[in-house]
Amino acid sequence: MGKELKVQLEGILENQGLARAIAAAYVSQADPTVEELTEVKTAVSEAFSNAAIHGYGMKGGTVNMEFAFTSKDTVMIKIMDKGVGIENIAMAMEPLYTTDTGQNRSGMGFTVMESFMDRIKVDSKPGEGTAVTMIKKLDTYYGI
Amino acid sequence: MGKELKVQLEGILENQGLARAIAAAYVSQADPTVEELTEVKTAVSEAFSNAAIHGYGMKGGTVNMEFAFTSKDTVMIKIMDKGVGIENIAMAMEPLYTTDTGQNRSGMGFTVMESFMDRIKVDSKPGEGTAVTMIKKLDTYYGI
Amino acid sequence: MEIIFNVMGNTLIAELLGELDHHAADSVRQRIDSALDNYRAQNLVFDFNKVTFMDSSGIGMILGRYRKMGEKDNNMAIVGCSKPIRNILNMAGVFSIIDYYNTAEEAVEVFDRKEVS
Amino acid sequence: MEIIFNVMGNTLIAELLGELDHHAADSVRQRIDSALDNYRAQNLVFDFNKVTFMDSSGIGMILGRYRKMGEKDNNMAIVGCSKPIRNILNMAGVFSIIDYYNTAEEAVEVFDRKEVS
Ligand SMILES: Nc1ncnc2c1ncn2[C@@H]1O[C@H](COP(=O)(O)OP(=O)(O)O)[C@@H](O)[C@H]1O
Ligand SMILES: Nc1ncnc2c1ncn2[C@@H]1O[C@H](COP(=O)(O)OP(=O)(O)O)[C@@H](O)[C@H]1O
Repeated sequence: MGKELKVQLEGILENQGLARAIAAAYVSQADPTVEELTEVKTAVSEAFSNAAIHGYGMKGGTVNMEFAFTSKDTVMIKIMDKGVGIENIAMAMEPLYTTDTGQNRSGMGFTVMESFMDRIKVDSKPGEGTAVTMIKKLDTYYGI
Repeated sequence: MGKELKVQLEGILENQGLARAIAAAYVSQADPTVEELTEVKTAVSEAFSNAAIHGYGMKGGTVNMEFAFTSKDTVMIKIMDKGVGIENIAMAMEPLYTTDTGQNRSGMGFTVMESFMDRIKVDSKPGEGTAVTMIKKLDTYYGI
Repeated sequence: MEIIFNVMGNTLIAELLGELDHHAADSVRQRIDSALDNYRAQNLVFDFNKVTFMDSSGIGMILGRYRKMGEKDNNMAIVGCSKPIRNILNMAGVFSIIDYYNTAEEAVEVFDRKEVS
Repeated sequence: MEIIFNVMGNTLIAELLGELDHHAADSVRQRIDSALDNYRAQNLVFDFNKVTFMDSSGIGMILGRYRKMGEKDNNMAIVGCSKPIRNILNMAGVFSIIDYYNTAEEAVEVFDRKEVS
């Protein structure tokens, strides 16, 4: 498990680009295609911004990210906050569903994560926080 | 302190490139010159490989890295291991000094860190581990 | 994210440069809205040719402008998306309400023809 | 890290590509040593033009080859370093014992002249 990486950073939108860049650096080790790299960055971007916006209500708080390869070409990414949590996970994951009262959020964050990664699992408890675990198999050269 | 970043990864040489890439992602936020970025990457590369090679004797162990901006354009990087530690820090930091008995190490790791960063501080205790703290002021556009 | 505004007749072309994420989206929204007001533009074209990254924040940004403009009799178009960006916009059905063109010129031509007819 | 070997007369040119760090250095050392043996080369040129990163592992790698070759009556040269890489080699005094040239051809020419004289 030498390739495991644990990251802790403040859950504010200013850190969204950094979260993506770290994910890109990690996944690059497996020689992904440009498209796969973009997909991973996008999924991480969604999960991280959800933690900052919904989990911590834009007031900040610690976000933990964990990266691991479960096999040579399969990456697992876990993004965790200790924010407000989600009442109804199944509903939250529905396309277009958002609790945002403004007109800024599309309700498509989870849908993007689901479509760009192979598997996604959401663990959450109201008042305790949320953990999003995503898995993606990469089409590395070795895999051909 | 929203820009703080904490990273934990296994202290093995396979992770040297990842440690560098994370440092680059972090420091890039301050718009450094290409040369400054290379200097930071090189210093991190030296400190991380020292932890893996000397600290953990190539047998692995956790390396913690902490990144922070102490001001808009000044970055602080701390790299810590819980390995064998250093008996005589002043001697270890001398150019050309190495405890490597083979012919592979140049004894120039600390010298490179010192010359590429503005300040470096080494805390170490035999049997407890080593922490290298490095500070560098970046010549960002805003700084002109 | 940088925005370069360009006016062709009644049309405001917003050329976006860089990464469009939830962090950038707020300011992008504001700058586009005030440009729309300033130029009293009737039509709006988003040029995505130089967008290097976009997450779902782009959907909200585009649909928000659509709602705002749609109240009047206006036109909107999107041009120059990379494949992953087109994927995201597709997921939300954006292209079923806003047309996609290859270039801003093409979009402006279609708008002009509409007005004549 | 990739290495492309090239032989010009008595000289082995090792063109290094990519990142040279402590992780890569072991295998680089081995590959160069076995190429030196295979080609029975008398002279060695390190071409750093395509090295995108190097830390102090490069010093040990170069000086190790120097010690190995120096036992016989051989020549060594380094060509095409970027500024940060030159800085690191300078810190260790590498250029006071190994000459630097702009191109591999230039180095080979100098070696050839030495042999004639
Ligand atoms: N980390 C989180 N903490 C609390 N609530 C969350 C979190 N992530 C998502 N949610 C909830 O799930 C809903 C749907 O999320 P998502 O599909 O990403 O759409 P959006 O972020 O655009 O609202 C959010 O509106 C929010 O209520
Ligand atoms: N993290 C560490 N843990 C234990 N010893 C260390 C550590 N870093 C450096 N040292 C000691 O300091 C010496 C000098 O280090 P350095 O200047 O980097 O040269 P080199 O790594 O080439 O030996 C090493 O040979 C080692 O004995």
